[in-house]
Amino acid sequence: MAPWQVVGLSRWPARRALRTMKSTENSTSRDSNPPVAHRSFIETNVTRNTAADTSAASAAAGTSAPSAAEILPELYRQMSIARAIDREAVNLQRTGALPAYAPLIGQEAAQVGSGAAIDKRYDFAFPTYRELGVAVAMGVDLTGYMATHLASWHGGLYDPVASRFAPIQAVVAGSVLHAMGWALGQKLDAGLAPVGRAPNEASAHDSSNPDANEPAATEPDTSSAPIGAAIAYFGDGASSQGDVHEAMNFAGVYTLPVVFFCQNNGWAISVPTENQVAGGSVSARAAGYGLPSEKIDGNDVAAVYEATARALNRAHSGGGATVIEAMTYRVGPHSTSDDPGRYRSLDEEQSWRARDPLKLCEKRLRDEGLAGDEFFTEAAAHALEVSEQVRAGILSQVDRPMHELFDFVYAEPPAALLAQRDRALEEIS
Amino acid sequence: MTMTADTRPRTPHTETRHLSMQQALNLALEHSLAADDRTLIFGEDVGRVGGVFRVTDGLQQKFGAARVFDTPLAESGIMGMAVGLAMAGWRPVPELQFDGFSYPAMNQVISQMARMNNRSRGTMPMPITLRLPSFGGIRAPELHGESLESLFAHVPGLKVVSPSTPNEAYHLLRQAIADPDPVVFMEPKSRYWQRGDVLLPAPSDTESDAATAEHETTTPVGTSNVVREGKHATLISWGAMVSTCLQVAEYAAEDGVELEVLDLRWLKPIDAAGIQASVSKTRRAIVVHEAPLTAGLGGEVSAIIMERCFDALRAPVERVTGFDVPYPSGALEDAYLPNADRILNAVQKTLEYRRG
Amino acid sequence: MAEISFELPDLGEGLVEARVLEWLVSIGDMVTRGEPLVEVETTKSAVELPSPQTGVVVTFHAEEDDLLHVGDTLVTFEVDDEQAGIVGTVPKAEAPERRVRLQLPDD
Amino acid sequence: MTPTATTQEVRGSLEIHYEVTPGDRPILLVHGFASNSTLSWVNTGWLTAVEEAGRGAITVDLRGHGQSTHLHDAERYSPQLMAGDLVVALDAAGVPADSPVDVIAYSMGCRVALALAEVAPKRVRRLVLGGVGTRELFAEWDPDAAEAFLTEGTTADDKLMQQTLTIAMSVPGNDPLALLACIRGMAGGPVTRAPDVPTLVAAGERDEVASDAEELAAQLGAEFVSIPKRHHFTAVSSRVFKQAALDFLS
Repeated sequence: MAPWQVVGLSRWPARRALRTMKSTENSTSRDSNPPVAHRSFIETNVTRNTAADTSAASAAAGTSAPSAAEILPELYRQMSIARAIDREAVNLQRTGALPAYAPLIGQEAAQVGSGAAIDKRYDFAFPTYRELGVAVAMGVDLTGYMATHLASWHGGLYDPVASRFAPIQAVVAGSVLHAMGWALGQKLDAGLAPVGRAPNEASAHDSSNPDANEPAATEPDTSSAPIGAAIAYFGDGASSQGDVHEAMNFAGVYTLPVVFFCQNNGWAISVPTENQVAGGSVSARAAGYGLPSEKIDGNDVAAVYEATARALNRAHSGGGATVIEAMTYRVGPHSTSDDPGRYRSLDEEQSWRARDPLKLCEKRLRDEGLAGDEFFTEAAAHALEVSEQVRAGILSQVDRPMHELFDFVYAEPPAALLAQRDRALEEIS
Repeated sequence: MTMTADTRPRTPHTETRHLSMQQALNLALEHSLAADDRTLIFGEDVGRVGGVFRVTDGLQQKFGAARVFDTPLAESGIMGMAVGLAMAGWRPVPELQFDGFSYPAMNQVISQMARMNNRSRGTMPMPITLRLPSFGGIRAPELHGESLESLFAHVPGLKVVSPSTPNEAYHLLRQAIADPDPVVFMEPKSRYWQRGDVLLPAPSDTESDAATAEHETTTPVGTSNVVREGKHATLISWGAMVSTCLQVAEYAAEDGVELEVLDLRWLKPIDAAGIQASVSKTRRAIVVHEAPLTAGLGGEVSAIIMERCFDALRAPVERVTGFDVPYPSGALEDAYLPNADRILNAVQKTLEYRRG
Repeated sequence: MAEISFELPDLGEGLVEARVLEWLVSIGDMVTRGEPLVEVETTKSAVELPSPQTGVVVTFHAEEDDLLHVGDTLVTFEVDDEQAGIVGTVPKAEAPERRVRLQLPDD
Repeated sequence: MTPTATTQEVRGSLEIHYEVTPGDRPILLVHGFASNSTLSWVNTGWLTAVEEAGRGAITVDLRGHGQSTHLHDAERYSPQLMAGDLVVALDAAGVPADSPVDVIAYSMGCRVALALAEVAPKRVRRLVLGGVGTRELFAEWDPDAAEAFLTEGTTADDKLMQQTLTIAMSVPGNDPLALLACIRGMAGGPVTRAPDVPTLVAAGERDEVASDAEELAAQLGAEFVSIPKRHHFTAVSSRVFKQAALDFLS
């Protein structure tokens, strides 16, 4: 019988329960074609709110990316959307429409803040399976994103190349090396060698010269377009994987345009960070690879946005990789079939509600007069509307046709596989 | 799904309990920990929370955090650590949480664990049991439904086994842990909740190795098990597919066709003699596995049948397997996995076959 | 399905007992961890206790006005413990459907 | 976990502790004698209920209570002085002077809330007064008996006072000298003037302290709701009280 540890009620710090969005009854009208819930929303709204292009690239091209304060209302709206869809997904799992779902609740600021700093013209995001907030901030087709949780297609049904958002990755730290490799690709496109003093100059290893193997900082070439940057998402659990250490070392050796974005949310299923991260800090390890790092409050969306923009700017101008450790908290369970009661106290969970990213952002918006009651009412209503569009999109999803088992295995499928497919289709029908 | 009780002669047991496979595995781990204080259990989420499938539930509370403990989230680290622990005289039982998570550990499994005894000329055996929830059928995300038996079976130095029932799960896990060599223990995760009668050795035996040693003589490593006698054709499979084949045999019986169902159990070493005995009798063979067709273990079994039963065969061996595609997401699982109709079609092909 | 029971938790400041004022959920309700569950009265004040568990409420071990000591069983939940490894679903144990018939050869 | 908006609004040597829960049209919550914001509004589930209703909240620890300064001289305690503290807290919390707030108060807090409606009528939109009647308890108490009980523990003949003071002393952080000063300072004539804002009075059916709450409602021209089966200390967390208050204020 699990002891119910609610200790010292009078000192119970849970001051502000999460603002619980009322999910209204399923809208009666069922759209025939699943709406592209979200993509258009971002384009119109981002430009509506801020004259300057949000892209960090404009920093390289002289006009600076908008400051966090300028787009703070927009960041709040996107966090509300992420939370509304997250809540809807949990409901859909409860009603059996989704087999399982890994909620992001509590990590909206770390995801929307970093996602909003990404410039989709040049950069590329490498998510895991919990980055719904980044997908929202980057305008990924959210019904297509949720397809992975609907178990209709592992990687999701959005277009990763067009979205600049790699397919959903179920393997912990699975895509961190990919982000590093993609970043090298950008560097090579910019005419720079992996290791080398100047563009295209052969990096002859002159052993007699003691600092020959000192990788000179490649001269940033800011005249032309910035070097595209990769941003790799992983958690405190994933930081134990060898891939992460190898990726950071390569990025250091090659001075690559990549941002290693760790959402330290305190838990890897049942293992707390103190039993996962020796030394207690993922960002501290960056020094070992010669990389700069920042440890930030992952629940302060403005701080996340600005730290990510700094790191992306450094990457764009040839300054190389950065490690960002966003301290946040996984308020919900690991997934809908995980029971946190088996490994952590209710007190701990509720103490983080006082650090709710939406609450913190709302407080700053109100204090600085950037938004009033009508803004928050409208934001909540809009978030609900988007989540209902995504819900309708999910519920109208039809299972993938059987031939899709075979369609994408190869770019050029061998005859034997096509024959196997034909026999299978015949036998099944 | 009807499960026939295990019919083979068993060690003298004193107790039969109706358990799920997950409970049977939990009990086997508990008895193994009690029987040998050098046995260790570790992996992701296996200690405090008892494993994501609850297979190690309660063991840390019973045996303490020095015998059952959680590890950081790093599969290569887990297996490399297991090799080091074995070199230090421990009997590690690591868990890799899902089949697809074993890929990062392949370097340690193949180039270290499987070869250490050989490299050290027998002075450093690897009594490691790698527990691996395997195969598909639970609509899980990508890389949570892989069938890797042919990869592991191809590696010299590894033994590979997969239980098909709760009773097999108990006895084979005890046997694997007691084995001095590294054993990849592939648990069919879609059958974790399937219940069956488990024949338990006398409680006193659990403390001594007697129970396991005695068990050894009746079902040595590498022996298969005829779970249903028949005469018209033999269905050969392992793990989760055995109960599918039993169901097919019941359907076949409705049409007067008596199918023998052979549970291979050990995928390395494979029971060639057992295959030969059954196929020589029925003279037709259908191999069923979830893994993709090409270079799957079905090929190996077919070669054994060709080599040993060539003259007895009245039809080519049929293989009913997964397609040569990555294991799909939940929506397409049922189209991918061998089902009753596909197996019955293959059986009918062997029945109709006439030599040219 | 498994049943998990919870005791009256330690209410702090050395309080040893409490009286149930009002249950805020009813038997059969699906409750999420952290949601308001029950109001109790201590010698000092009234307190609203959050649910420690996500699950379906199956038994109240104390009715309104009953006195309970810290450690007495208070509530039992029914929890779906057949979790399919955190990420999957438990397969239904039904026989696969069949369409193909067999025909023995005549020889 | 530090609350998001602790401030020290120094009035002489006085610090008033308040906390803000962001949300629409925040509600000012005023606790009662010997209590504090956490005990009265957090542990009772009020903050959760206010948030569920989509509103924000401002909780203030009255002087002599909770994390505010524990003054020991009686003449620095009066409903008007404490109402002044509420105004200071509202300003510090960024509530514009021209947008009145809804107020929910309990027990002694009601006298402070009524004083606020009197001292700064433009700051109050609607009033909910819980656990209060026409009786002014402190006026009925013998302050010396209270002092004797609080400082030496000599039993008092007024059983209700003794029970209240016993509970008061069981709350961690309470300072007997401050409570005594509060009793002496707040003891005064019963309030009869009706506030010119819509008001709801609520009291537990078995609340001896507020046994004539209905009569007070009549005097104030206010609505009244009785909270079944609850006495003075258990009415606070009742769902009936919360629902009635939040409906009245919506």
